[in-house]
Amino acid sequence: MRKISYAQAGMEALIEEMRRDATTFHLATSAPAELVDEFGPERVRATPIAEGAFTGLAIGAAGSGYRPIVSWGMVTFSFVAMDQIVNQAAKIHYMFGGQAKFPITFRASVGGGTKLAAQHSQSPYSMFMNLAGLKMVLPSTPYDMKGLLKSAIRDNNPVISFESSRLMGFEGEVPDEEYTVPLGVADTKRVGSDVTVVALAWLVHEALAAAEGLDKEGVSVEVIDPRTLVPMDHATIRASVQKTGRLVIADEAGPTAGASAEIAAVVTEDGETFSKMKAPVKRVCALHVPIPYSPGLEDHVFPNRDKIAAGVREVLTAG
Amino acid sequence: MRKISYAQAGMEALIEEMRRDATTFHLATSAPAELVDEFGPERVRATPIAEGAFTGLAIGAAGSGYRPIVSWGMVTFSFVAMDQIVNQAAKIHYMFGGQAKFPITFRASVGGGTKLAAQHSQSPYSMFMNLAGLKMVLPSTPYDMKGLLKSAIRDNNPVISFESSRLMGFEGEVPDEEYTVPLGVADTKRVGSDVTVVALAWLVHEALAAAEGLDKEGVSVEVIDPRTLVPMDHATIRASVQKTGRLVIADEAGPTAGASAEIAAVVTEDGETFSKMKAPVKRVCALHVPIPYSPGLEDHVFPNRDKIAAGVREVLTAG
Amino acid sequence: MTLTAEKQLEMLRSMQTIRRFEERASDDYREGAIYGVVHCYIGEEAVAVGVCAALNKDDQIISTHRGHGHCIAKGADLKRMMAELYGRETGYCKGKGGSMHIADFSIGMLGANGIVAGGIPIVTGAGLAAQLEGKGRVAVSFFGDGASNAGPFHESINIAATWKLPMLYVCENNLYAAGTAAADTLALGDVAARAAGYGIPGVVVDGNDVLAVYKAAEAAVARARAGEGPTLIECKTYRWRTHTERPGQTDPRPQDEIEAWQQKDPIKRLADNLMAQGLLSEEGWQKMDGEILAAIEQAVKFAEDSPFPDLEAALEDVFAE
Amino acid sequence: MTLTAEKQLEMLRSMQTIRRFEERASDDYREGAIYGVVHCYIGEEAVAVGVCAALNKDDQIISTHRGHGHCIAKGADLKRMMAELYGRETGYCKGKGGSMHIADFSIGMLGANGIVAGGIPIVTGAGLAAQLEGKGRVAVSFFGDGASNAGPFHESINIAATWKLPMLYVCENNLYAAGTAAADTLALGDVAARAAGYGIPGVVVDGNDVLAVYKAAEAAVARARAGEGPTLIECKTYRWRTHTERPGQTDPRPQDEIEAWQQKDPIKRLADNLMAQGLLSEEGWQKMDGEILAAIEQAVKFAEDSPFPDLEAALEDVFAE
Ligand SMILES: Cc1ncc(C[n+]2csc(CCOP(=O)(O)OP(=O)(O)O)c2C)c(N)n1
Ligand SMILES: Cc1ncc(C[n+]2csc(CCOP(=O)(O)OP(=O)(O)O)c2C)c(N)n1
Ligand SMILES: [Mg+2]
Ligand SMILES: [Mg+2]
Repeated sequence: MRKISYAQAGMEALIEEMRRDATTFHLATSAPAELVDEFGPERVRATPIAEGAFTGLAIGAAGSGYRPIVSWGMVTFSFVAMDQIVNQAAKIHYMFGGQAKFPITFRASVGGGTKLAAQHSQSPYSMFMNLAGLKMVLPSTPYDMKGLLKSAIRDNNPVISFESSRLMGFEGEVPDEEYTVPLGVADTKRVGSDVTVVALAWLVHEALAAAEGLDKEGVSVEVIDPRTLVPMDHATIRASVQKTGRLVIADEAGPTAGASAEIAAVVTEDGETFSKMKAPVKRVCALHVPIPYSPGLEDHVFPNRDKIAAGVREVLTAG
Repeated sequence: MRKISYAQAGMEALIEEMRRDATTFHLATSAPAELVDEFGPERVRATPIAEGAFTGLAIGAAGSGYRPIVSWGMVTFSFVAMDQIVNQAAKIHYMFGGQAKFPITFRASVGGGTKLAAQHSQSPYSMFMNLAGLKMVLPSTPYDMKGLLKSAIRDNNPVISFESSRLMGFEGEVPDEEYTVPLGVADTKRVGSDVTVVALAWLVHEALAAAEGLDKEGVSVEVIDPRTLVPMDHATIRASVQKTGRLVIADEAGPTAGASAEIAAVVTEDGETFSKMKAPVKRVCALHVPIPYSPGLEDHVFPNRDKIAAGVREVLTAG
Repeated sequence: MTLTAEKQLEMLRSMQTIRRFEERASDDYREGAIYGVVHCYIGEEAVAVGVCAALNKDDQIISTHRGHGHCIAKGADLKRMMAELYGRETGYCKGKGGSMHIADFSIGMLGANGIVAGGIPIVTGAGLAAQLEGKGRVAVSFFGDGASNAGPFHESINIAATWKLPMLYVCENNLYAAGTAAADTLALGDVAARAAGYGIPGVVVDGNDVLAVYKAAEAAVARARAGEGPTLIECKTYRWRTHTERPGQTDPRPQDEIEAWQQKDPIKRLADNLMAQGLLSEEGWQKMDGEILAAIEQAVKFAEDSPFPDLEAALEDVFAE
Repeated sequence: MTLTAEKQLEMLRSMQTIRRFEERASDDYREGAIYGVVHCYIGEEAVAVGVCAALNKDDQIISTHRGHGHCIAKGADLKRMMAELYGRETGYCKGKGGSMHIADFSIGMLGANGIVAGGIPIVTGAGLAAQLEGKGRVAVSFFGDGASNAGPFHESINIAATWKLPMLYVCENNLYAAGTAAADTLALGDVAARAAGYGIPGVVVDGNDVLAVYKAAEAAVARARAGEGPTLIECKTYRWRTHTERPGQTDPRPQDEIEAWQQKDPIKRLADNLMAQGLLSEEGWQKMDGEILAAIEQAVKFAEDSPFPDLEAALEDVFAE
């Protein structure tokens, strides 16, 4: 199978879906050349730097029969659009009693490792998870990126695609043929029996690397990638923890009220899973600080394969 | 001791602190008459409906030696100010290496029960908790409201005071003498031995009512009110769960990645606490939907004393 | 523009319907049959009616927290409106929205909205859809003087002007945003003056003169349909009642100011005008009002007879299929 | 305004310092000693220097993502700036900020800011503080043409105009926002035209003429100190380099446009002018440039000699005591 990058996989999804459906169009503060070339400036618009307004535009156009794709760029810039996301996009279908559909795809890059400091190194997906009314995905491979993004674009609801900055150049196999990855289905990226690591985005790869190392120590690690944050595939996660009895959660975001906290709660509130747990849950996340610029500091703040391995060892000894 | 309402207690805190410190001033889309009368229109400003701008104004004034108090009104309106909160207020002290202080108090009402539907019935504190760099409180009584708000105003950092819409008219004892409630210290609102209920804001009162009822069934419930969400008093919560072995979390917000998820994680990731847990954690939260208008629907969506009692019974039988 | 007598009588009926609907809604709110909050449009009826009279059915509008007037002017069903206020299953939003969230997408009414200025970008997206579609539809944003100070106003109007979207931005300048006077929050008295910064027409209209509003809207609609872009229309008007219907609100507005504006009643003005021209008789006017009251009575009955939603409905409509 | 030769030579030195600093920063970035992102101000030096020359030390400014020029013009220490870019403990932000977040509150420089338009409300708050304090300080917001389309621009300028805050809003219209032309996102070519909507002066200035910028700023500062409120100054200028220093960026700008603007070099213009008046010799100019290069060399050395922060520092400064 051919290999393409995570970023390219996203672009392929857009191109294929924009070909497939003439009601799709693209809004962002810059118009990607590949899209303008094929679809023209009417459907691929460069907007003013007014993310709040063009997020709202997408909602209004969606309610009028279109299927907009909005690129916020970095998730950082979505915060100027937060009223439209929280108060409008998430609630509009429900508060109007379901009388119109709002099929919108929002794209936002997340994470650090780029030495861009606090404002441009954020992983705030859990802020959106607490809302009801938004679906969201967080792919870790080019394959998942393309397949999930296509599903997101076809979905009749607002879906946010969070995409890892660190993985933009990461290459992986992607079929030539048409495929989609369904929303709401986790992927077991590695089968194991001693410890479950639920890892998000870039940390899926770090968890896999940690698992390879631990394998040599005789520890068998299962790596689960939720892929979709909302709706989350609780069943797959719980089944894995029921099998291993131990859970490490690896997330580039800070722990506090993060996706990692939700995963911990989902596991520990389930009677069947709780009864099989042999050790406390371990969160391996960013330190709870804004992200610093200086390279040593930045590395220090983020989780990585070594910290995951240490977390796995900790849950193995504790209990 | 005299009794005053939760809303009055907040106003008293403002008046006392504005008397105490001439660098305080007040920004909101309407200027409260009590404050204008005493402090005049220079220090008590009615702003345009531009929460983003006046949140930013507060940051700039704070960095220039002032101590602003900002009332967003409903938390709903804070979302138009989200860039200033997330990208500026939370990070500015850290990203500038601590060279200036930013003492700002933000006030926002949260919760439902008001039949105001989805946009005006929100409890999104966990969205702010995932950020690093903001402190936040959530009082449940007039006493705590006044004491916490005074501490918030004196703190040299941005502090958000989330205040329960349902409790605005709730009366309770407040001393005549000066006092403060320190940030970061939970309050055990009721001592018990069988089950710990960590409850937030209005649900503290529902939990206390549930505890009274359960007492008659011979079940002894401990009710912990964290009062401060960041920094959260992990020690008090963990100690209680170590004692009772069972935890119910009651929150008017939805569960997903909520404060309730964080509390569940804080408890289950601590080895000592985990080893003493006899049952899965139980979250008694709002259903994960936008809040509907019609009274029956609204009641159905929110947690209450009966649902807390049911949750307590569930963790008692499970394990 | 030569407005037929029929059209003018229709506009009169629409304005009076808004007023009678809200008088009733306010009463029922105080009696506890309507919940949450009700914001009345009484006194400002000429704006919604004047603008909507210049629109086609498939043109789209968006409203504010003060939404009943725009709904009725765009042709919403009184029964389903009242049922929504009553929180019933038959309401426009199945009882999930209430007064601040009535919408009827089938008639191009994209909703009341509880966030000041929150609707402006959304309806600008409807304008974008209209442009992409190319069938000559237009979209109208109604908003208050308060909203004109918010970022989304500026961002949206700049986009619409740049892209020449078929839009009308209609500012209902009723001189107050809740308890705060526009004079204290707007650098200039005229919101319309801001149009100059975007190179689009900015028009000030007597918002209590429905025919003047109609005329301004008609010109703006023609411009929009011709692909020439948006117009900012500022209607000077006044609300007669307190900001919301919640009892015991303080109202900082001087009594004589309120009374002076009540003298400029937009409904009486059109009715008098039609009578002076012999197009309406006193009995005709009474009859029309009677019909309106009867329709509202029917709407209330419909609402009262409708069931509250099943509790399971609370979990429905979070997502579309 | 009669600018002494000293003052003009100081302005020349300041502009040339910005240019030389950024040439060096760009080189060191490409070589990997500076991380993340660097946005150069080269070509636009006259704006920061012309405006800051009209300010006192205790006046305050805020910058954008393109911040080095404003820092230097306001008098920041080159050593601590370079150390920050190098991510060192001795940097302005102890290595926590980098290029996009340099600040020096002690000289009234409230920071570079990675969010387009994010600084505008913040510095307006400094203007509010200045008004509350009543000592005649002023505050200046620098921002781009791109930022002028964002909500915070509108919200802030309306507040400042209404409250008569002692503010200057200085738009650096360099005709592009990253890869997007201002012509495609601004309804009108002149941002200054928007001032009319707020009843404040809106001035267009040749942003490559430091004396013209100074003159406009001086008048606006006088107005602000006199309590008459804000002024919007639009400086037409151009950036010579790509949006950021990241190699391999596509730049949609026509080569002849870039070259035409390079002919309007603001530094050469002032230097030539001073030479024509006999206030500067060719040797004097060479000497000044040499001193500047030496100072930058020293700043680099200072940065290189400074330690990286201790890892524990990552957990410090989240909260103030
Ligand atoms: C962003 C936001 N801030 C505050 C509010 C609270 N609020 C509701 S209506 C209102 C006044 C609106 O004034 P205006 O836009 O002039 O409309 P009017 O009520 O006069 O029709 C305010 C402040 C809100 N709904 N949204
Ligand atoms: C809210 C927001 N959206 C998008 C960006 C990404 N971005 C960084 S700089 C820039 C262009 C800014 O243009 P302008 O304001 O004209 O300043 P210039 O770079 O030309 O100096 C963009 C879009 C951002 N930083 N903030
Ligand atoms: Mg108004
Ligand atoms: Mg620019």
